[in-house]
Amino acid sequence: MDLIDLAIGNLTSPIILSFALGLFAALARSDLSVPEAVAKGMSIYLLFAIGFKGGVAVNEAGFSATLVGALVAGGVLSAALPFVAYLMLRAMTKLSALDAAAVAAHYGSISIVTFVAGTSVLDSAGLAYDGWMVAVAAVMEAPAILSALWLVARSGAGRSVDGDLWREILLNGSIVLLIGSFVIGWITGTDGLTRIASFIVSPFQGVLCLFLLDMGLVAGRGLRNSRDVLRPGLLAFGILMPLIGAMAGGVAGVALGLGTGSTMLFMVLGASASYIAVPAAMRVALPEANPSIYLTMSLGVTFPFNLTLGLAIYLSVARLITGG
Amino acid sequence: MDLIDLAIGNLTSPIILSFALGLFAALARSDLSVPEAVAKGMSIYLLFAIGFKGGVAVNEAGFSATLVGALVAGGVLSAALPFVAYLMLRAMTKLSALDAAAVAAHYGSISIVTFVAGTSVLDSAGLAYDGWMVAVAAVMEAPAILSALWLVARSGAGRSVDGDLWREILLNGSIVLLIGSFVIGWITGTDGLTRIASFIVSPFQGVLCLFLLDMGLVAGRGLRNSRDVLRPGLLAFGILMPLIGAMAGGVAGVALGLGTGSTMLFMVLGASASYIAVPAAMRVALPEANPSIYLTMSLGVTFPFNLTLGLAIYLSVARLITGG
Amino acid sequence: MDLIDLAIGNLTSPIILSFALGLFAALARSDLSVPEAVAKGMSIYLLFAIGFKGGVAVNEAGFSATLVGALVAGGVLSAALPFVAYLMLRAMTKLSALDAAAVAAHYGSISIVTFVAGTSVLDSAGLAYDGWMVAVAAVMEAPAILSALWLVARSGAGRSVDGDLWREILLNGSIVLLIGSFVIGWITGTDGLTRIASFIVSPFQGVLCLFLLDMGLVAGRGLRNSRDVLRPGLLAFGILMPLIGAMAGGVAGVALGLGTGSTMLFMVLGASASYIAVPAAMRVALPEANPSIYLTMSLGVTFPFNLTLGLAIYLSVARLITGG
Amino acid sequence: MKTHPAKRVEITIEEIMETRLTTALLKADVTGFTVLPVKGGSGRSGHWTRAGQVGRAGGMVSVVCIVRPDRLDTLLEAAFAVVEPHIGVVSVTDCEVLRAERF
Amino acid sequence: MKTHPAKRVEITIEEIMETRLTTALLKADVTGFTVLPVKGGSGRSGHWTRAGQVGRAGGMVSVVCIVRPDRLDTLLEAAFAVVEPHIGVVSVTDCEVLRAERF
Amino acid sequence: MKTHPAKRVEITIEEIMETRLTTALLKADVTGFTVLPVKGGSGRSGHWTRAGQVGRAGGMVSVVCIVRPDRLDTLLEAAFAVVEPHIGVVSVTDCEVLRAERF
Ligand SMILES: Nc1ncnc2c1ncn2[C@@H]1O[C@H](COP(=O)(O)O)[C@@H](O)[C@H]1O
Ligand SMILES: Nc1ncnc2c1ncn2[C@@H]1O[C@H](COP(=O)(O)O)[C@@H](O)[C@H]1O
Ligand SMILES: Nc1ncnc2c1ncn2[C@@H]1O[C@H](COP(=O)(O)O)[C@@H](O)[C@H]1O
Ligand code: NA
Ligand code: NA
Ligand code: NA
Repeated sequence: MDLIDLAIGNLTSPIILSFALGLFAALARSDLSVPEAVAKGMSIYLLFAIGFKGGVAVNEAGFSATLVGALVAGGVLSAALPFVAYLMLRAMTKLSALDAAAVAAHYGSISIVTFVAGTSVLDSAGLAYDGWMVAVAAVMEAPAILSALWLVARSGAGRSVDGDLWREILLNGSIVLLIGSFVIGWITGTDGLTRIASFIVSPFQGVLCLFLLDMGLVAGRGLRNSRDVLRPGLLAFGILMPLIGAMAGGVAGVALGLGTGSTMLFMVLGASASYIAVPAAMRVALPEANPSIYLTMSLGVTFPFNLTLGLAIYLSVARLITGG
Repeated sequence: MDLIDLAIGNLTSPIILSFALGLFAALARSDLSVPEAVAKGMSIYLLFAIGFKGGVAVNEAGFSATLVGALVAGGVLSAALPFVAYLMLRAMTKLSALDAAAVAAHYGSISIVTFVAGTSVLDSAGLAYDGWMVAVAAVMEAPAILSALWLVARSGAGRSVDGDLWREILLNGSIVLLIGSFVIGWITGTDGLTRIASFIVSPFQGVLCLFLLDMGLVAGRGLRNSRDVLRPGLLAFGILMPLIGAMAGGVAGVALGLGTGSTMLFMVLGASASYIAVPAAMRVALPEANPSIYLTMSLGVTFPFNLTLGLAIYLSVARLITGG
Repeated sequence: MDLIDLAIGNLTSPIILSFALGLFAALARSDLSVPEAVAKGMSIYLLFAIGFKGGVAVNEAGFSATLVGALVAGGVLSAALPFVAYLMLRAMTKLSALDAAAVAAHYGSISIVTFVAGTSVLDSAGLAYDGWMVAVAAVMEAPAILSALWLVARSGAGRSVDGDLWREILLNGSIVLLIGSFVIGWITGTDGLTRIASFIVSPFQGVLCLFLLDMGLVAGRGLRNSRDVLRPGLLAFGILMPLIGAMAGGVAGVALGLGTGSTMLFMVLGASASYIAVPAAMRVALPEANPSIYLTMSLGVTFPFNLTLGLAIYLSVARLITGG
Repeated sequence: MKTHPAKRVEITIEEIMETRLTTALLKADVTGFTVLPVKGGSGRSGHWTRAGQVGRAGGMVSVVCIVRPDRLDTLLEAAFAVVEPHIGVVSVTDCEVLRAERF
Repeated sequence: MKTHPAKRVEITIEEIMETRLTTALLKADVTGFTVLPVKGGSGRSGHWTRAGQVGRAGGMVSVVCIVRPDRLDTLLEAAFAVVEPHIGVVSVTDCEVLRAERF
Repeated sequence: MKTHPAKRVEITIEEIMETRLTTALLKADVTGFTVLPVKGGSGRSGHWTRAGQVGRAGGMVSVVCIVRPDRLDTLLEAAFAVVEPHIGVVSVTDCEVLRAERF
């Protein structure tokens, strides 16, 4: 019952309904659209706010050994999951080694909006979580890319990772903004937060609604243009893989002794698939891989699954395994 | 006195002064301009907020027979007003049948910003109104277009309304967003509102100021480029027609037994002329009609008239006829 | 001690750290960037908010002779400082007369973001200032341009200032918006402010953070592209000139009998260099001057200096000379 | 480098007609094109700018298609059917392309 | 389809000069042109990008005019008078247009 | 007016490759180019639009270079090395320029 209640509560929250509205509008071929600049502006706002708040939380709670453990665990998870994903893709679908590696990279990495939606579910449920989980999110963005490139290099395809690519991967805008605002929040602490709380705290959920409206529009447009990509095998992967990633995240959370909230967020990080940083890296490093496969999988299948059902599942399971 | 006080109060409100500032800047050929993406972003915000709040109000007040009556009345009004407008235009001006029909479509449809400005006047006056009036607004967007196309078809000109055009008219972005957020508000109710109130309620008036600044800029630029369009007959129509539309709206409001606030809003809907949905539809369906005529009339004449004097008049009359 | 505390307090405020983050990201060649439309949108927001609040303050405090005196003093300062700057540049650097005049114009004029950052430092320090200082800022935008053009005309180069250029200088977007919103605030007073305070007051500091992030990105990119411009002489000028400008502003403040807060802001206005209005005017009026010199000086050297160290210095000095 | 002759067609058309035009192009098997945003312009129907516009009625876009010379007529006919009653400009330039197999 | 020879002139100029250029064009009776936004570029005065820019000093626009060949010189003279002291590029290409009566 | 022959090269390439391309051009001493934003398009890898996109993976840009005819090959080689494994289109048009000394 708990799970079903949770799922319904989640499905009828303004943020999920906004996503659904966007999806509907795009599939119905409405001309509704959010300007690119506004979508980017909202994404900058969300990254800045989530990073800042995480930093403030660390400033208050202090640095802890668990934090270091979580960062390491996150890095390992991000690097390891692509191997799992790759093997599954090769077994379940007809993707080439190259395309499989490219898709796998996305599932090792993370989606920060899914993470944010997860924190929003926790807030509704009245559950606390560690502020530094946002740093774990940042750490998990890149390692998956390297694993995927290694997978490709092994098979002889792909190009070598030159200095420019390294920089692009490690200093991509969302990582820099997330870590940067985390550090700013850490330095300024509650004092700093007080000064900008009515910008980064109060309107946060509302901006998230509009951002998810846009994500729904983009996902819907992608699905319309790439229907033929979605073979059953891929679809099954797009739902199975997040569950596996979540399991791995849950194990990490329990092993580190995290609370229910943080464990749930670790599951969300494991489950979510990148749709910003990794696609860009793949375009540069694996230009021969088919972008419509990895974008459709990440944004068209796994993102909606996580948002609508996944979050409720992960929270229920997190409660179970942490006894929360 | 009441009317004059109201008019002065309205004219010195931040939103009207912001509009005036934009108008002045454009007419003085300042290079002040709001980026297109920002203007669109604000319009998405306003539509989302107004729709959502309307839905929440219906969630609270419950569905009523009056609501259905108002929706029907709105649809009829929107479909009927273009005929009145068309006859007046043919009598008062030298516009061709085609141009007259195109202009007429605008006056049957509505301007959501004028509606929002109307709610803002009501808020200042401490008067309540029904949340579902925003649904009436949504319903009134499209019928006028069909009436205008029928008028044109009768005279043999114009092109047939194909499926694409139907979809564009009925699923245009602002209708989808307005109705969509209305439904979201309806589903989530006060709970949902509480979560995003500090985004969609508190900053609303301020965003409206900047949006009206932009509308002033666009209207002013339009007036500068289309001075020669503004013959006396057209000008008179641009001020007379909203009064007639308001009257029709007022009759509908009283007939339905609406309160003062909702009656005033019905008048505003009748009085206002579309400047987003209808111009786009006309460009597609009646490409031979002259856009600078209908845009100048709607945005350059009727919109400022409604904003500055109209709203005060409509409120006074609404008070009178509803005994409010 | 006081000065060092102040400097550290300032350096660890969210707004300065956001600027530093932007600077770092650009110098490290991260792809982080704020869309042009969003940056412009934030700048419109900041100008509108600061102007409006200034107007409201005047509405409350009433018009005073001091205000007129300050406006005159501001105009004189703006017109006079370019001469000082020009002589210094000719003495300290190898710039041509043309380039020196173009740079000088920037230092007579002002940077509204520096001004805003100054008010933010005052707020943190719990010091009041006169709302109309924003009108002084507006008045100081343009006179410096005319002085610079006169300097150039004297040497035979440059083109005559035609009507279009006059209009562009006097009615440029930021002046019109600043003065316009000042007047709106003045007219609507506290009543108007109450209606839009949760838009223009509460989120202000947060928007300022993101805006400064963007300024850091732009300044950093500029520095990367124009490293070779930065000869020692120019660098010294970029740090010396704001100190001189601040001194002149301080003298004006004391002479007018302003309080500590307003005197500090006068110093900030004197110290700051334009990076929007003046560069645009120079491009039109002195196309032969090298833009990368004046932009690098204003945005790459003086702006960061003022933000990080200048503000703390000016506040300390203002306290000293006003006995505040 | 080795280049191959082709035609560059540039169609400036109202933004609201963009989808209709691209649908018509795709139907005529012209599957390669690039859509550029337009900031403003001037023509017989007056001067306009995109600045601050919320609606889509006021704007235009520029669609650039590069095609093999023998496909030009198909393209122009498809485009013309859409553009004809509308404002807008169609121009054709000779060009050379790399990687001819793509066109 | 029947096409007619014309000239496509592309003027890349500083954004602050846009109005002056278009005014000059209109004065020279060149009433048809399209203004494209520019994202960034490089030239003798260095590398620049529009990203995050608030001011208008840093940007350029690209003005595209299609004219009848016999109007080319008038156009170039009008444009040159504005562009001359400024940075920017003027290029002319031969093209063919549909609906020649429009030019 | 006196004009001089030149080549107009238009390279439509993925936005993520923009810096690599411009760096390659600068290295090949092609220091003049203009980057235009692209709104959407279609090709063998499908239909796309920039609307609402947050990431940079989905977009393209159009880089326009005007060069002296004798510099064309250097330019094309530099560009080709970057574009080759990527999607994108390179086209070359003959044009005439004012102020030839600038190129
Ligand atoms: N000769 C031309 N050269 C370039 N663009 C043009 C030309 N004529 C018209 N346009 C573009 O097409 C739009 C509509 O033109 P018109 O149908 O003449 O009003 C204008 O606003 C311009 O953007
Ligand atoms: N050869 C060229 N091809 C295309 N665009 C150019 C060229 N040269 C200059 N530009 C554009 O014109 C601007 C100013 O050029 P410049 O005057 O050389 O600094 C550059 O930033 C480019 O946007
Ligand atoms: N024939 C063409 N004409 C103009 N642009 C094209 C053409 N082919 C491809 N493009 C552009 O290049 C992008 C990638 O093309 P493709 O590699 O074929 O998928 C498309 O999305 C278009 O923006
Ligand atoms: Na993951
Ligand atoms: Na109406
Ligand atoms: Na100054």
